[in-house]
Amino acid sequence: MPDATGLELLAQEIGKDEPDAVLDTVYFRDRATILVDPGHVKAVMGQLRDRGYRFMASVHGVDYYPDEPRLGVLYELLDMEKVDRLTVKLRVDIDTPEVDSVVEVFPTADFQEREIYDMFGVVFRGHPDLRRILMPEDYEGFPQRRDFPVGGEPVTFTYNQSKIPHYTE
Amino acid sequence: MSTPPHISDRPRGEQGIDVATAGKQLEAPEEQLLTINFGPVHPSTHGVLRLLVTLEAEVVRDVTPIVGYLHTGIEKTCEDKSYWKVVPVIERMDYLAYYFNAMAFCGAVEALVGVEVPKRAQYLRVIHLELNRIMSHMVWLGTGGLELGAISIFWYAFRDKETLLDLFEMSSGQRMHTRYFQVGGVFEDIPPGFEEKVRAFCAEMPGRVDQVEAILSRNEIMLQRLRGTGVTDEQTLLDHGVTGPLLRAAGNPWDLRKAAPYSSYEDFDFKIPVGSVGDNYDRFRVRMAEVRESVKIIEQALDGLPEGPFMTEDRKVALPPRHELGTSMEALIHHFKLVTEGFRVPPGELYYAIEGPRGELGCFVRSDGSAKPARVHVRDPSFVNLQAFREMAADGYVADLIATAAMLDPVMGGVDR
Amino acid sequence: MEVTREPALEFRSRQLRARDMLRGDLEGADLERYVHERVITTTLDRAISWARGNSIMPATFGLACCAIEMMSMVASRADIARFGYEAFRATPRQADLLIISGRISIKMAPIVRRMYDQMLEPKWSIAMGACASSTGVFNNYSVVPADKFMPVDVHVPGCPPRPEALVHGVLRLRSMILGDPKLGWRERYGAQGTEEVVGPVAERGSGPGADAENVFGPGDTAGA
Amino acid sequence: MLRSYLPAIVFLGLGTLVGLAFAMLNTFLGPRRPVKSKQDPYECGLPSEVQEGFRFGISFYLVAMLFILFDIEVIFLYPVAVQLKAFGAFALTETIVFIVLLAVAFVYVWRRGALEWK
Repeated sequence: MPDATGLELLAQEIGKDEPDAVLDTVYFRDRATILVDPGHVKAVMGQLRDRGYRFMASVHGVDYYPDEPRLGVLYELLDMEKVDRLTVKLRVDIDTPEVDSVVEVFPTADFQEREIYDMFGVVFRGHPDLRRILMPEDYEGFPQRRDFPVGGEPVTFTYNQSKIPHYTE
Repeated sequence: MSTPPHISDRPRGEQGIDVATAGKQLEAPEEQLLTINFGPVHPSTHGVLRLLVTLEAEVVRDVTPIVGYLHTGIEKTCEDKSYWKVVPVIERMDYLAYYFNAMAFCGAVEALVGVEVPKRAQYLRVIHLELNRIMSHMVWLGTGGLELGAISIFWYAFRDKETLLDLFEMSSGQRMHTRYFQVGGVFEDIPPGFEEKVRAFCAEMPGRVDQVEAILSRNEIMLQRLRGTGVTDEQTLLDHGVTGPLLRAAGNPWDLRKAAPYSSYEDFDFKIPVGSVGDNYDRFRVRMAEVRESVKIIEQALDGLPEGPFMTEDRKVALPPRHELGTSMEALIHHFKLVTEGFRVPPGELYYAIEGPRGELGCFVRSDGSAKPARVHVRDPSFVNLQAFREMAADGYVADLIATAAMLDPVMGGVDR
Repeated sequence: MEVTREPALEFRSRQLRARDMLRGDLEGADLERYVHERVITTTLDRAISWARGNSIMPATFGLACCAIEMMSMVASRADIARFGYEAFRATPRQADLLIISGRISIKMAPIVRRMYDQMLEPKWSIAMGACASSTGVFNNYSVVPADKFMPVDVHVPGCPPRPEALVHGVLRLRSMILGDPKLGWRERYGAQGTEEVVGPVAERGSGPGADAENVFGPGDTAGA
Repeated sequence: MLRSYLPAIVFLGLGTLVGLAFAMLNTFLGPRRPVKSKQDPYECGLPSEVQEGFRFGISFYLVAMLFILFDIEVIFLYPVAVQLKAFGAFALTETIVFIVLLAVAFVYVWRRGALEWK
């Protein structure tokens, strides 16, 4: 893991080439996270790839419901030579969920970005084939958002048995 | 396609891609190309994987994996459960590697809470993880053999799988989805006869692998079907994020158990089987060699099994033992607190990765301080490995497509979550 | 509460009489009655249903974890070949039993229904596991129980059910096809009326559950 | 003269009878539940997009022809193999000539590369 000072140095180096790309660095449970501005994500990814983080393990979306820029996208990078993990995080507002796709830099992000679009509604500009991947293609709504109901059937008990239509109607 | 009335009223537009023109941009004349569904209900797709295949007579020109037919919304369900209730749900994700799912989640939460797992629990976890890896490889061998025409291999492989499920049943009470791993350690200590049974299994397993290798490894049909098909070089695999036996078959010895040892894997010495060419035959041999290595790990773990608690002493996370409830008041309070609401995890988020039977299985957990996780995401190796399927299967024969799908070993529960 | 047994002809006594008949010791009235019972009274329907019941061909239709236990059912320990059902057919055109082994997502439901429609007549279906019978652990936006969109004959409980449980389910289906379904536990032990779902007050009649009154107010799910 | 053919005729009649019976039995005894999607082509559970008039590649027919050719050759060998003792050395030489002829054809086909899949 890049320790706290290594993380700061890395952030400054990226800051030199890409002015105001790095918004914040977090060092939590000896894991390094860089908060990046959504506009510069492709450039930062390219730089990190040249610095040795050539493998991207995972891309996943998070809905930080109460606090404001609600949708987050996290990229888990891995440097196989130095066995070094780094998380790049960006926060996007829910009304304009637009981010550049990093498929050119890391082709592994193809399916995973489609899943984030399917589950959270974050649109990835420049993605070769941005369609729903897990839900049916004509499904409305983004299920993983916090305000989307878990859904499912109400369980039939004695008291609510008359209100629920018979199970197999 | 009008569906009968009592199907849910949601309109069923199945075809996102315009299937008629899917393969058109290729250079072959139109009427030669046939785009057909190698669909969700197919004996050799290992579950509900759908491959949209564009064929030119027998040669596969283009293949697009379409997934989602087993999407169960597990990550959404996890957000509705308290931490110790998430384990049974998350175990049903990749249903051949249930101990690995539980280990990834428990590892992430233990790192979040900062609880320290006792040495004996770590060794017990390693034993069950490696037994589960062998079981997963046996199911792959059985179903892979069916696809390559070696029907009898199914019965060889499932005979060993049954002994393994007996061991799981002995230690945890259930054959599959055993909920044996807890945050902070293991649910129960192993019963007295367990060690002898595992040693007996470890004694006969290499012989069983020799039997299978004697039948398959020099079998002319198997050599013709597997050697030289589905060849992919290491850099393409790395670009597509492929890890696990597929990457090791291409020559890159990347294995998280050696690279970033977790749960005291550094105490055991075992080798990482690595292929050279990166074709289906290497993948087959790498997995068979991995079974032998796992047996070695289990034997070393059994020899070095330390005494001591099988569960962390931190009562904030682990249920107190039963006899303590009768005497001490604090145990009763902790017990009540844990059973009703479950333990609270300080806010934070982190990603914890382990080496599953199909590649890097990572679990991202975000907690907002309450007793329920705010977000649980599992990076499933099969989901990422499927992206490289087009590079493996394009411009090969249909028979090689089936052999490559068998050697890729995708488990649809993990892919669709 | 005494248990209602099968009709008087115990299995052992039938075996002995068959042996006597084969040895030729059975004559006169006994022989007449034996021949009458064994040979003449089988109607065409019972003969056909006997043939159908013993020659079921399941469809290879694995969805999720229950498919692994379905495969173990075909493997050597809990062997379905003892009953002749191990010929798993890949296409619905040659299969007449659909074992829905796993959780059905809303994207897969029309395909399961289409697969069931395209099967041979007469066809049966088994909902294997909690996810196919009810939504099981995943009561959420994406899982549909099998009863919602297709007729299901046997529900096998378990998550995943043991291979022996599935074999028991298949044998229960076989006895249903043969025309004498095994008694459910309510009929066998005379426990009608203990159903936890009682009808609305008007239709309840006088059974034991008739006076059940709602402990929780409507809509109050605190207890659930 | 007809008597010596009687067994063959009876065998033929019984064969067709039993064959027809098994073919038609299901239509009489099986229940009828016509459903719209029952007649559609089965394509792994999805509605099929393949147009009816799709023409297969030529290489399929080539392989089919070669298979029929050499399969019939084997069928001719069965009766000879069963009655070899009765026919004696004459049948043996006759079969060898027959096999050599077809072997020449096989080598020609092999050299022309018809067996490899283009």
